[in-house]
Amino acid sequence: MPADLGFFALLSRDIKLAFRQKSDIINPLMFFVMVITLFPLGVSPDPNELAAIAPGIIWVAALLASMLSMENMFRSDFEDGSLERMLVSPMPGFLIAIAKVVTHFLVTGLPLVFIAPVLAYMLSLPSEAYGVMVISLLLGLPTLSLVGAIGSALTVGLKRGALLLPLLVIPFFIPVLIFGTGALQGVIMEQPVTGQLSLMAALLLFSLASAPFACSASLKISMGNG
Amino acid sequence: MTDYLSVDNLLIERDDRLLFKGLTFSVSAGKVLQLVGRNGSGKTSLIRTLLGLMPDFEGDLCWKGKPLHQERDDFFSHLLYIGHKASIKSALTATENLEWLTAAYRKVTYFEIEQALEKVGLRGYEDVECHSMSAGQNRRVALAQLYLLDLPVWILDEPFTAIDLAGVEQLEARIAEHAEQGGAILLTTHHVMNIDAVTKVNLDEFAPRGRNAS
Amino acid sequence: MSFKAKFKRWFHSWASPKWFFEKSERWLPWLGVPALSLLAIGLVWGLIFAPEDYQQGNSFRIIYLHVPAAILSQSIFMMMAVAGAINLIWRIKLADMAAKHCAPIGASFAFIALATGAIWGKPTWGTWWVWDARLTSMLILLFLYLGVIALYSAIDNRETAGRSTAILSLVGLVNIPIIKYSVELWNTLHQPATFKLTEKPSMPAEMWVPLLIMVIGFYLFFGWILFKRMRAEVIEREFKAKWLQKKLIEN
Amino acid sequence: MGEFESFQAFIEMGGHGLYVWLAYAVGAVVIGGNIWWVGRIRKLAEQRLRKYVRRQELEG
Repeated sequence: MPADLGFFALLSRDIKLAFRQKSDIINPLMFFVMVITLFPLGVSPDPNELAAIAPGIIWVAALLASMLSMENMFRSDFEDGSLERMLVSPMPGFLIAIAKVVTHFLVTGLPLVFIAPVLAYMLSLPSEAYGVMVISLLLGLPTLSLVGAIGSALTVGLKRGALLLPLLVIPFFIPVLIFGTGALQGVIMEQPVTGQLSLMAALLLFSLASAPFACSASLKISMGNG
Repeated sequence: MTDYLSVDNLLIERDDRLLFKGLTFSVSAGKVLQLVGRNGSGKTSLIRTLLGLMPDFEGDLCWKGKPLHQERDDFFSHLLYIGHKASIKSALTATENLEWLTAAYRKVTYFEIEQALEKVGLRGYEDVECHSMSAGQNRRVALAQLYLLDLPVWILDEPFTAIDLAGVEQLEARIAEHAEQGGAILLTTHHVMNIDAVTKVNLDEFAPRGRNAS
Repeated sequence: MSFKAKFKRWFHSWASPKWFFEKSERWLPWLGVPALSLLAIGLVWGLIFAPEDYQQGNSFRIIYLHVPAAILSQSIFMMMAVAGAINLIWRIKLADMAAKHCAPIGASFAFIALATGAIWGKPTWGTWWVWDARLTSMLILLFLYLGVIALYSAIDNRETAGRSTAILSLVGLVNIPIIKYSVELWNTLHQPATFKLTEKPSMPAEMWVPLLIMVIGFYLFFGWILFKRMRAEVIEREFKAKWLQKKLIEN
Repeated sequence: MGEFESFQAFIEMGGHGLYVWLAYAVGAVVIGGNIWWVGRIRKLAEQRLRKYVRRQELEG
């Protein structure tokens, strides 16, 4: 199927671009590290106090870092005409959306998951929570990318899109934030967390099944403004 | 002779301003249709409407005689569209750009890309990143698709922009060749083309009264 | 004519701004007058005749504003999303106008619910703001409304703005139950079973009847103001139409 | 007067007067604002239409 070829070509193109420009990978990561550094400085370096708020800090910082590069998901393709070209190719719109989401997760989300244990250690997060933290990030960050792709598609081509996008998507990030921190706090308080994690998995599956279509529809609509 | 695309009694309005009405034409095999009109006459809006990117219009659009909006998939798999922005990624090489641009249609080999680039006068630029090429060269990379993809219908928005005289001649020759082989071409340009099969459609003639005079 | 055919004709008549503009002129008093009377009755009943709450005292009377505003702001979001969907699927202009004007009205009711909730919180909890599950959900609903309004005003082209916000409000509608559920879960994790503002085990009739009257009055008021706004929007969009010019300039 | 012994008691609301009346004032302002706004957009839309008609008449 040529449509599949198009999908993998787009995916490899975007990953190649990310590795060539590097800032898409490094900036969110740096942002994540720096925001987390602010908390001990702003709140307290006391390990007990930090450990109590560590789940929230990690998740809020991951959420913001993931949002940082969302605005660019479709923007450069919109500006150089690539997006228009993709939308009039035989490749269905939802595959474009999935390719972009996968790239965003691989380029922005996954590096955060890798560095999160180091930062969790610095925030004195109890070591038994590390596994759940990684799992919750692996389940939550793709959900953020999926939902963010809709917001990114709705604001692509708008002059104030970069400022508008966070306003649109933050409310939709709330469930991920709540389940994610809830799971981490659950581990710390020695409560079962499979419930929270399965809710996150359900949310991911639901977003995976619906968001690409909403995103593709949004892209087509946004093109009408240009 | 088959009509690939036909437009019947089309009216397009943009932000409460009527661009044109009563526009009727068809894009058929062996023909080149050249859209002309002053700036703002709606050439790009017309193309975007045909591509389904602007859903507000009145009138009938058909693909091979059937309503276009039902035949969108078939239309897109027989269409090569090159917009006025070249859709070239500057951080990728010419080959990498052509690889993704053609991937949704068929698998092209490196050898084919090499040949196509040679035809547009970019021999030796296969592995050069596009940001180190000029605007005209970037446009030529995009135009190399005309040699790589075997699609009957071409829609080209301002294809002559930024290319030099030799390039213009080559492009004209390729367009004429495609028309002879039974392809259909819709393009916008103010350039006077030296091809027999050209039909001109002037959008200013379909503009509302008052705008022609001014 | 079969019921289906009748329904189809009725549905399509909504596509015509002219039909709406002419009909709604006659509907307005049927919404406005009952709205005003019900609100007046509800207010007098609620403020003066309803009994004092044995726990909360007279601050309980804020319920007659808080609850209708909260219910209405949620219903309006749903209506906005449905109108947006109708606009996306059938391209009915009137649905687009309705969706556009639902947003600011809904946002103002969400604001009323939030502000009155906060004010009510002061005598009840001793503070102007508590991260109560319902208030938090209402705050997020207000954010969703503000997002819709911000997106609409950021897009120049009217049709694109209508469709983009339609998608956003549909995504919002799907997510509202998820957000509410997650906020409730969060709330029980952090402050189990605190005193809720409006959850009464059993409310005597002299308390809930005026509340019901206020709720109905609010819905009617919403209908009235939505139609007023949509009529203004018809003028805004159809100013080139002869029928409208004739109608407005003759009067 | 209903549940209250006097008008004074009604205003005071058993010490909760500030909250009750503040809440209703917010409600009144927001709803009043909505009504004012709809009048404004109606007026602006009509003005635009009149202007358009006048220009059309001038152009013949």
